[in-house]
Amino acid sequence: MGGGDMPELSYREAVRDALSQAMRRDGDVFIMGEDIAEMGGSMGVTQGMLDEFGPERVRNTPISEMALVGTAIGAAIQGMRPVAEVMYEDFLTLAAEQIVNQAAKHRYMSGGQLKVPLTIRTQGGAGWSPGAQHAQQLEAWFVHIPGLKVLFPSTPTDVRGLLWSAIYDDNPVVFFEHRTLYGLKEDVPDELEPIPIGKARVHRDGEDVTVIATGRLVHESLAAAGQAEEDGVSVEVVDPRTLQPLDEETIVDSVKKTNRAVVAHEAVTRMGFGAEVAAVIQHQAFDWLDAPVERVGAKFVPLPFAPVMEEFVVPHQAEVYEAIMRTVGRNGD
Amino acid sequence: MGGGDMPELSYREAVRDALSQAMRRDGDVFIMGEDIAEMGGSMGVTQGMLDEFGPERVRNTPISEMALVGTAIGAAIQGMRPVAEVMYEDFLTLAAEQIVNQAAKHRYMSGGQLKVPLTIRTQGGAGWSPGAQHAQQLEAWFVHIPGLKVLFPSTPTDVRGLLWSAIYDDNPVVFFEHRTLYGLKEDVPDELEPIPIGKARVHRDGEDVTVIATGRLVHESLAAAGQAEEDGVSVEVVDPRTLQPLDEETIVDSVKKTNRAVVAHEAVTRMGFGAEVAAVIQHQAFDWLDAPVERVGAKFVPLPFAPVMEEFVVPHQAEVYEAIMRTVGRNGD
Amino acid sequence: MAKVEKKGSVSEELLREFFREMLLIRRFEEKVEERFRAGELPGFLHVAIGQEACAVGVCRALEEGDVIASTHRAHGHTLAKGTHPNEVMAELYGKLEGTSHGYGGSMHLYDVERGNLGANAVVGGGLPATVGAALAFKMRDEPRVAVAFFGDGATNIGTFHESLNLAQLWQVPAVFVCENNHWAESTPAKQQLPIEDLTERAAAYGMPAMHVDGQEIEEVYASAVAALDHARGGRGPVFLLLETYRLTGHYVGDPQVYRPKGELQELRETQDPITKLREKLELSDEEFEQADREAHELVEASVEFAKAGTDPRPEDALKNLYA
Amino acid sequence: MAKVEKKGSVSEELLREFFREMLLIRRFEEKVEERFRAGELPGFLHVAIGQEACAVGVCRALEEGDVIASTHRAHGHTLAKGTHPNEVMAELYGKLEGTSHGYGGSMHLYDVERGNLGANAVVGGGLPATVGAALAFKMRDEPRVAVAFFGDGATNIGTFHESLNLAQLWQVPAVFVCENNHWAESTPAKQQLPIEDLTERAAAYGMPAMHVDGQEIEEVYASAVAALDHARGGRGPVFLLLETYRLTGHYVGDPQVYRPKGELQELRETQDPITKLREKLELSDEEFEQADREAHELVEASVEFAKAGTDPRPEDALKNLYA
Ligand SMILES: Cc1ncc(C[n+]2csc(CCOP(=O)(O)OP(=O)(O)O)c2C)c(N)n1
Ligand SMILES: Cc1ncc(C[n+]2csc(CCOP(=O)(O)OP(=O)(O)O)c2C)c(N)n1
Ligand SMILES: [Mg+2]
Ligand SMILES: [Mg+2]
Repeated sequence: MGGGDMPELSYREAVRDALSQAMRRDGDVFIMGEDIAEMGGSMGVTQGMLDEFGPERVRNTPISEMALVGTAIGAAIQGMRPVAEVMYEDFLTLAAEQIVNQAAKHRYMSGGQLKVPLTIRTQGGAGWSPGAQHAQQLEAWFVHIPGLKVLFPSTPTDVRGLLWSAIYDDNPVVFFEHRTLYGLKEDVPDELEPIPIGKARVHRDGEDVTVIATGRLVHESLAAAGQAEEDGVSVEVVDPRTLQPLDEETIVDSVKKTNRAVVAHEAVTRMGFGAEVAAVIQHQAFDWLDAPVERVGAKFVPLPFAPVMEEFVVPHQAEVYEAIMRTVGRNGD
Repeated sequence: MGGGDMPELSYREAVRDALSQAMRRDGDVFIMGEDIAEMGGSMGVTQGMLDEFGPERVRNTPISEMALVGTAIGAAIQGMRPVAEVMYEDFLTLAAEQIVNQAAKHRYMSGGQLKVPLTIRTQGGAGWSPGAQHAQQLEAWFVHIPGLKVLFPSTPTDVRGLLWSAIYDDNPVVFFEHRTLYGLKEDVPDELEPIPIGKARVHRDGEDVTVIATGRLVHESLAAAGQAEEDGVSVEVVDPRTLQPLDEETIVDSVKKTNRAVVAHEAVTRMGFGAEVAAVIQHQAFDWLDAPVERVGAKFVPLPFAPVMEEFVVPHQAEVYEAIMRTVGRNGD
Repeated sequence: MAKVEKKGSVSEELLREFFREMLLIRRFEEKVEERFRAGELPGFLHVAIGQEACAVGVCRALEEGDVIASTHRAHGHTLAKGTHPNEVMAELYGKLEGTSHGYGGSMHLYDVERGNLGANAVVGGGLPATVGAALAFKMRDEPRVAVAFFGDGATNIGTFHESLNLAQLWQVPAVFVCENNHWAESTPAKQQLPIEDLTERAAAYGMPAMHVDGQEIEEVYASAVAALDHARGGRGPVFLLLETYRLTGHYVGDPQVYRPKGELQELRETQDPITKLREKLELSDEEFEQADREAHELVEASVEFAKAGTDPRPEDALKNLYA
Repeated sequence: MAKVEKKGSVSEELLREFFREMLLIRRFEEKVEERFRAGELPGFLHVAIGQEACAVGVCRALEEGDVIASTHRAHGHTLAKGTHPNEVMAELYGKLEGTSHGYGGSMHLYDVERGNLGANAVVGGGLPATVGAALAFKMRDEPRVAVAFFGDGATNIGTFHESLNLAQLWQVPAVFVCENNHWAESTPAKQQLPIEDLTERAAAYGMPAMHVDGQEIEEVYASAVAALDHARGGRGPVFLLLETYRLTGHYVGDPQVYRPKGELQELRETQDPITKLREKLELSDEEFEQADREAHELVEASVEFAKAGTDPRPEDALKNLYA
């Protein structure tokens, strides 16, 4: 954990590493959240950190999401750099007032007198049958709120570098992690390299279709791209990583090259982040598009419990693959 | 109020009329909210209702949006038809957990055992310099949540007929009113006619561009359409009225006729409802579109206080007009 | 502040029934742990081993028409409220025969017909609806009571505060049952509660409170009867605080690294409500074994029932969203 | 629960200063009402006429480095915390010279340099940040206190509950100043509060409380000094309950149809903190008029300053969003 050689880190370890390195470097950084201390968080992300940093800087809070986020806002305004963990992103709904009306607006409402260098980490996602109140993906909500930044990294390297940037950003950042990615491992550079907020990552170059995917769907999309390649379809996969600010340029340039686009995320399709991306693409690359932008997302229901139903509701490789093929299929008409 | 001849009703009176008629007809309907009793609501919508229906059915609540909405949920499950008023839609953020995780999901999580015939009325909007915490438009959030219906009527007739349908719908409905419309008057039919949820209204027929607008922007769009007509551009104006479920057919058919579309609302453009509409249109009417779908919405900031800035941030007739002209302008290229 | 007093005692016959029910819940939850370890059960599971007297004591005090709202730790409440073990187990296996037809899972057990308005996976999430149900009863002049179960941890969340305030203000027939098991997940009292006596949280709303040993079912039952009576009689809500113990992890599979060494062992020896009742009833080994056998049989049968149950079709997921 | 005791008395000279300050606030707010009626002021305005002793008594007890968070009813707090009337008035006129540069308005008066962390238009919205500021002070070992103002109505919202709980649990240097003016908008105590003594709400968190006549500035000041002392000394937060009266409508322009006839008249005669202090100080008419003239002059000047101020350019709206 931290220090020494680290050829391979899991997504979980990468989050922990960014937190720990920032806390080692900087007394203003601290973490707070429910069950993050002795237990190391419901997902084990902060395991061991209490031992290293003590209970003042690894703060267990009572179950009170509003106060937990709001307290972090107050500390941030006083120059600390708190990282508040909201255990499941479904519970962002409990802190929504503080995030939307307070954190996002203080700077603006004061005419620029203060800043709110706050990071709110949260996680969620389907895949473990947690049921409807522990699995929805709500990133789209926060993209709609001026004053926030919204990050959603999908790999160990990205999550480490972006969390670092979030902590040191002077604005409130809502930082989404995906539960099923915590075990994902990857070689990462020895030195933690901050990743600039607002830069998309092109995971794979391609010529025929661009898939813009976030979170778990990045991996499903890469698999779908591999599958499509066998059919002779060359797929470019772009992960915006930062949903707000959005790297429109990378996305639009890619589509101008491929002339086709698929947007994929786990959240419900309707009013999901893909709607925004599709709207941007059709606007900025209108004359380049050879097919409508396809959207891949969850079906319009809450997450059901039974695994067969849950599996059916959220998208996987197959749905992305089919969407890819629909966009190229239009050529044939 | 209610009864007798009523050639003309204001939007405010129309809301009151729907509530009152339902309460007269049906003992299960009651209203609750902050300051709705003696004061008649912060917007005067429920004035006089305490006198007619008494404090049991016109319930002032303490300042506690979570409990207010949640209590209504519980009463609804027991077969009442409560109408809960959340004074400003900014405060929906305080009740978000109850709306999103409870009201929207109870029926589904129980496998269909119960229903939640609840209406949550709220209002908001710019135009009176209320500042950043009393003016944002958040309808897009709720469109993203399966299990909810989302309504946003723009005229006295629509608000009356749709509120009636919301009250008698067996699902939770989030019902948005726009503050600047309360004084708007219109002749309405003597008899309250329920308006089906899920049916868009075509306000004006046109041949060259379709403007899909909601709330205050319906009126700005009608004005912009008139202006465009003077330039020889024929504009069709469609108000979805129901954002969820969405009448995609009416919208898409219109665009297939006009080959151009503008989406307009007061909410922030990014991740606003217009993103969804644009995504739907570009998908379903791809081969018909002669220009990208233009989006008109608020600039990406909270609502500033100073009137000159507020005015600049939210869209008006001019922005819709310009968007219309951009879509037809492309013909000339 | 109004006083609510317990009255009467509980017949031995009734206590024996309670015993069988508590034992059934215990065996059911032990089976859940076992089937989880065997990899058969998806989702997040929380058992209430050690808290059986709370579930049974309160639910047996209810009358026809009363309703409950439960929490993430819902199996006991659900069984005690009358749902058959088959249906609960089938739900945990995600089957159509489950009490929520496979849509809910362990944290969303509903049985509306039997007055179970559902378990809630959001801490405090079910409290406002309990107030609302009670409000409906009051507005319609029905002699029914709505009961919310929740934990000590839940008394920290805003929903709790707003709900109790409203309930007391409107004098609705509700009973708020706080099962204080001294832990909220990994968080002990001293890290979440600046007071020791949680009845002070009811006093903040002028709500009468009762403070009871939740491991003694006779106490629980008698207080619940009194609290329900009070509420049903139009005298407003009651806060019923039950001191209890979670004789297991927070969730099934929890290594409990946060628990002081020895605590669990000691509590299991001194605070098991089933042992306590067994001793009080002076059950012979034979009597115990018979009850145990019956419980095991019911539980085994429930597993068989569940496994033989019908998996939903994937596209069933699109049903049951709108009425 | 720890006891917090008031000590000492206030010099007459200081009281005279308080008087001038309270009078300035009164005249300022009367001017706001007047300019609103003249159609010059946009937005939603709430004046605190009748509550001046709370604002001045608390803010004058603060030390350099202490911070406050205010509410929708913020003019008095802001002036008492040291922002010049010119800047407050300019904000109400939406000018760049305003204390929030025209971005905030009456409900969002900020003056961070002077320790005013901002007025909040969401009831209870500023409480958690107050706890957070206090936490930062504590973590950095700075002898500073964070103070939240809020009303009786705010004690009903979840944010209040969660914030006080956390503050007490973590023993942060915060003072929670509840101005109980007996109304929340149009809602009287009996429609929102099931208890009479709001200090019971602090007891629910084990937080020491002080209960004071908010119309007697000497009382307010002395208790605030004691409360701040307690918090600054590392002994944790204090709940300071001030009984006060809103001698006007909820918002400027409020016809107050909900107020019992005669209430306002009677309160204005018996509960005006400025009259009370004037009588206590036995100010001569001459002394009073001099103070009044000075207040009027400052207020008039502030209106002139505001009107002569710079309107933001429309596109300034795009600034100040991100740091
Ligand atoms: C609002 C919310 N925050 C956090 C959680 C995660 N969580 C689930 S159970 C639990 C602890 C609950 O403690 P308590 O209320 O005492 O009930 P117990 O588990 O002890 O039965 C937590 C923090 C949640 N489900 N809901
Ligand atoms: C969360 C929230 N709900 C409702 C409102 C509308 N509102 C503004 S002030 C007010 C009354 C506040 O009462 P109190 O806290 O006693 O303060 P006072 O106005 O008496 O100073 C209400 C309901 C709001 N601003 N915020
Ligand atoms: Mg507990
Ligand atoms: Mg008040």
